[in-house]
Amino acid sequence: MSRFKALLSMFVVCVAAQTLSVALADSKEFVVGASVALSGKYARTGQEQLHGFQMWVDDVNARGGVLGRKMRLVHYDDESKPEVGAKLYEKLITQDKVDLLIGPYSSAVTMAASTVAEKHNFPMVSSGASSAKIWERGYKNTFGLYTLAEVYMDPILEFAKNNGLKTVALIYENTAFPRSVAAGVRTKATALGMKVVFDEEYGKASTDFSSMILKMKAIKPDMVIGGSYLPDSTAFMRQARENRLYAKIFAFAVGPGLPDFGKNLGADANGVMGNTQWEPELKIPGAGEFSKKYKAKYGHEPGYHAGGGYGAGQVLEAAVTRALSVDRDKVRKALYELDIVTTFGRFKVDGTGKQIGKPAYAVEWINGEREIILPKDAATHDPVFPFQDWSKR
Amino acid sequence: MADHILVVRGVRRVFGGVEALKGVDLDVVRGSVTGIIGPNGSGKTTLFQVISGMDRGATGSVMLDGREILGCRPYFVYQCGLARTFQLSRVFPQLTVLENLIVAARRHDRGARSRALELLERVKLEAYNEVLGSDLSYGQQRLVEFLRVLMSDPSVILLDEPAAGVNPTLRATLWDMVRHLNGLGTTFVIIEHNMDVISDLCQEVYVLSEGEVIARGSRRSVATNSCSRRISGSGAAHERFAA
Amino acid sequence: MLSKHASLASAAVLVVILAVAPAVLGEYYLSFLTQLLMMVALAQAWNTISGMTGYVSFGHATFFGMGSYAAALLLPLGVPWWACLIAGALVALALSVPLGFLTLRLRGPYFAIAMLGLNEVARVFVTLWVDLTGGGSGITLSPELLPSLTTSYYTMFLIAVAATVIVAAIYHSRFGLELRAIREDEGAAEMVGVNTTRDKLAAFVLSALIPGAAGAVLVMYTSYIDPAAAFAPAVNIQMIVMVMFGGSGTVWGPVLGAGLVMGLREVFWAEFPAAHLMLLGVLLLSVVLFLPGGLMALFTRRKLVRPEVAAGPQERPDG
Amino acid sequence: MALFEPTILLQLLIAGLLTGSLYALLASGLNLVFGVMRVINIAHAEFMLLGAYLAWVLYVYANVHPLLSLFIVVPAVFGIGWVLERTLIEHVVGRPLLTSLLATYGVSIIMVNAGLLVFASDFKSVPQLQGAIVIGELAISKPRLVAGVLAVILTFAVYLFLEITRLGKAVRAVAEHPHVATICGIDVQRIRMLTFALAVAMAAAAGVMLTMIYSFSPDTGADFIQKCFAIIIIGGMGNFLGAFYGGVLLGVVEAFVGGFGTTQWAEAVAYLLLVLVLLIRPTGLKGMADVK
Repeated sequence: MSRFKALLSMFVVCVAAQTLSVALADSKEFVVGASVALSGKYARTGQEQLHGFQMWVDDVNARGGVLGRKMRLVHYDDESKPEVGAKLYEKLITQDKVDLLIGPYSSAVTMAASTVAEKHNFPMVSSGASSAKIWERGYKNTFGLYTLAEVYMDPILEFAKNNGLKTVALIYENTAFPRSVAAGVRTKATALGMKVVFDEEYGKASTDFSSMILKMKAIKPDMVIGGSYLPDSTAFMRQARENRLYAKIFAFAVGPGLPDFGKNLGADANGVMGNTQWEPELKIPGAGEFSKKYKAKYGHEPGYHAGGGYGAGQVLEAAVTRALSVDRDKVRKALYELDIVTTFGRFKVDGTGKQIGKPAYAVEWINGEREIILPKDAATHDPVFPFQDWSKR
Repeated sequence: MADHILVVRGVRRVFGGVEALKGVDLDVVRGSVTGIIGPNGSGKTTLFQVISGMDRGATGSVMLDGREILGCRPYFVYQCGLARTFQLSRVFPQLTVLENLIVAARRHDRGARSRALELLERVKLEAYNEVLGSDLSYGQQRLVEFLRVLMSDPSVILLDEPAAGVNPTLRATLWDMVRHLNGLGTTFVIIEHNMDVISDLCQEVYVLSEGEVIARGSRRSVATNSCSRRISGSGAAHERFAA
Repeated sequence: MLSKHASLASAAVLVVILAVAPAVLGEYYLSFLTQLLMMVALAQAWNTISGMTGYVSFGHATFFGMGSYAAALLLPLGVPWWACLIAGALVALALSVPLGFLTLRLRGPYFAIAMLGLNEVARVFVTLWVDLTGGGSGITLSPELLPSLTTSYYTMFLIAVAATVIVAAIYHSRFGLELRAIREDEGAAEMVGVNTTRDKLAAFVLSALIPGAAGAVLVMYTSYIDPAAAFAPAVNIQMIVMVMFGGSGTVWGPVLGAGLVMGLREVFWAEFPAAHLMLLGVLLLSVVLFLPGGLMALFTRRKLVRPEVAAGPQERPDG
Repeated sequence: MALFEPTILLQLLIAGLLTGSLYALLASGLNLVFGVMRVINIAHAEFMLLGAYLAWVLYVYANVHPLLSLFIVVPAVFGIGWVLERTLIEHVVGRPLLTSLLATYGVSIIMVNAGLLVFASDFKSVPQLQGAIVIGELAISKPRLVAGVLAVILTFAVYLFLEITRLGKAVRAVAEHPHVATICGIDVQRIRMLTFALAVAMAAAAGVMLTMIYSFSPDTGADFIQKCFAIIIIGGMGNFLGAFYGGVLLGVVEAFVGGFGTTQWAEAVAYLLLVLVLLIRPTGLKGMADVK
């Protein structure tokens, strides 16, 4: 019995402490709420995103805050799970009574979280979701920051078309975001008159692509596009080399856009294209400065998730400044009207809150470095084409 | 022609390549106490497993009161009125003694509880009603297991070495119960390898060896039968038969 | 055991508190309680099959996921939410009968892993049937179709109460006694007239109904479902952990376990965001090692009634 | 279709065999523990990852080639396993199945989350021994070939140890009959420590080789352990060689289903195979019933 009492009292004390800390909070500051994936499958990206948020909060407060008030960030770990995300946004809105909301990472968690925001009629800047489906539900309060998944591969496909490539092999993971990328590739390829000659989904757990690659070898596609994350794109390239799969272009979502892609593959990464929401080298005001500061603080180059985190903050900042308050209706109106360029790129949404201002950037690993190749005006390097055959490396 | 309640014909059971039962016949007279003796490995327990439905891999025929029960599931055989105990006691360890008994009563038997209490009182175990099965001594467990099968008022009870590991006092109680119930008309089939244990009780004894019935008859006739000499080569068994 | 009066009184108090909760609590706590009640319901469901019969299922999320999908598919067709709920339960029920026949022949680890395998098969099946389920993209429900949080809360509350009442009714019935006999020694139970196949299947079906209904409510609460969330192995484990925390095979154990684990999670997670799951692991280990009967064992002081041992009363973990 | 060309069939077979032998190394350890201790170690795949992370650390900070670090990592994890068995697992041996499942699940949660705290959830990999050996049309992955061959060697070394040595026979004796083994003067507890340590060391060896083949993060273990469960059921629970055959079989079947069907089906195959085996032969290919 005493053990039980001990547990119970521990519980009571903790709850009390938590309630107290909320009550004592400074009422003269604006509170920004967000759920972040700190554990679960998106933990890696979630962590970077959180760093982005925090840097923005620090910077704003160093500038003296917004409308003369300091910003404070309240964040929780959603464990990369939709149902936890939904609960957390309920908590942020009704219990922590935050003034502003930033969305979670991943399309799946955003689907659940945006419903909560919609219910409370609370505008939310989504900083980590890109599936167009989110904006096809008629919600009025979800504002996208990322380039849509559906147009991710457009610049690379256009580039391929211009170089005379005709056939595409398409592979993608069977979850929301990669499927959106794949859907976009199909549409764009058809529009360009290219042919999707191989189209296969794979499961999350799948890290063995040998069979898939052997099938592809028999078809000999001009280019291979993957709707993927980091581990699967890495595994695919490694096995492509082992099985001597050749195509003139290899392009993957997410993976090649991250520094770990090169770390894990070494020289085999060279020539692989990918896409990115953002790169430190982008010719956007503030991007270089941000990445320098970020690197000084956290010891590594920021990926686009960090940039997105910072950018989401800037969008909120601009909206509040424009609305001259944190009143939900005014902020929402301001978000619809905004057309600004943040550190993360242009922000402009359509009537559903879907991002339409930000272009898709393509990167390529060239000599062990991640270079922006498309669009031309942002490029740091010319595309290296075609992919160098394995036997000649 | 005697009235046979349990008739076993040509029961054969093969494990892998080994024939554990090679066509066993058994005729149990209603209201009798029948003994089955034989050395270890002679197939006694296998026979019980087959009759009670625990082992449904045998061929042949087992008729209980004129009804074929070979291949029927044990719960059905039990509900037909044939109950058994196990060689090693199998009370339900985390059930109380009372629950152990009640679970064995017929499903809609409203008098189960009072009947169970009555049985426990008769063997002077009433103080143990709420004790968990696992907390009983081994002898007590055997007794509870025996009482358990009485809950459904079976017409035939198979006892698998009921006296093994039981102290003399409890054993006497057990035999008294058997005699009492037999007097009321219950048929018993008892496995033993110690002839003495059942010699007073049994009207008829079967001798099983290597899966075959090699002798049957009254206790005395079996003991003097040459066949049984043949199988009682092993020391201990010989002593017992000679007694 | 808890005395009958104490048990009923605490049940009554708990029910009253939970019934008036929406009037007092903010939406977050309501949201939290909805998930807590869901875990109570799931834990009780698991308790019905595994706690009572000892058939440890590692795959009850199968029914949970099927219920979710049934609701998510029917809701957009204009079916009222309560009918979707019933449909979720019925789908789980329809599925549980053949699955029960298939798996309940197996014992011990075979059954546990077979259920885990079925959960995976169900997940892959739903993922591959893209035309119906949208595959890995999942299904999004528009908010105007969804019942309010308060409605979800009360529905979950009713399911949790129903689940607990079912467990209580079974526990005190002849059926429950038979199930416990099966848990102790299936062969012996069969040999004293227990139709083990029928009993196990009945328990299995009952234990599938509840997750089916709970899954339907969850999807109405999150508005989004995909195969990974619907058939998450973590859900399987959570049910088990909560029951073990509270006390397996008891009526109140799962309630206590779900309440405590969810509560502690909430606290840990606020206080130690990085390490809260690790702390949960430590807690789990401690309960398994030092309190095998679960927390209910703390309340249970079985009087030593073994007459010949005249020692003082001692605690006994009660499975 | 071009798929039926002999080279492609051969290529699929080789890919399947190599992946399969890695599964086999992992699963036979799990099955050894189950056979001897009647404990299903849910944390088994976490020991594989422990091996992988140790090898990664050695590679990144001391530039040790994974094949060399085998000699450091495997004994280290053996030691950790020994201590863990002594302090924790020993207490759940002989308790109900669920108890040991939950205890090892607790270990798994702690290991995964400790891994997340220390290494974050980045996907790691060691780019060593990359590329393929090309023989005409055939291309055989170097890391997979090395891993596959080593896995087979290690598994058979352990098998021979169990079959031939006195200690190995003692392990088998405990598996068959712990009580009798005690009477025969075998220190059963010591045997259990040895078994557990040996099993997790095998997992760690698989983990070291994994670093050169896949990318891994602290929660990669879940996929592997579920496959292992399927394998030991398919092969027969508690049977060391059964798990080996089961693992190889699964690898090959996965490769062919992936080749002729889709990789998604290949993923489901483990569980479909599992359900099928349970329907036809509930004790697996080489179940306990056969062993006794």
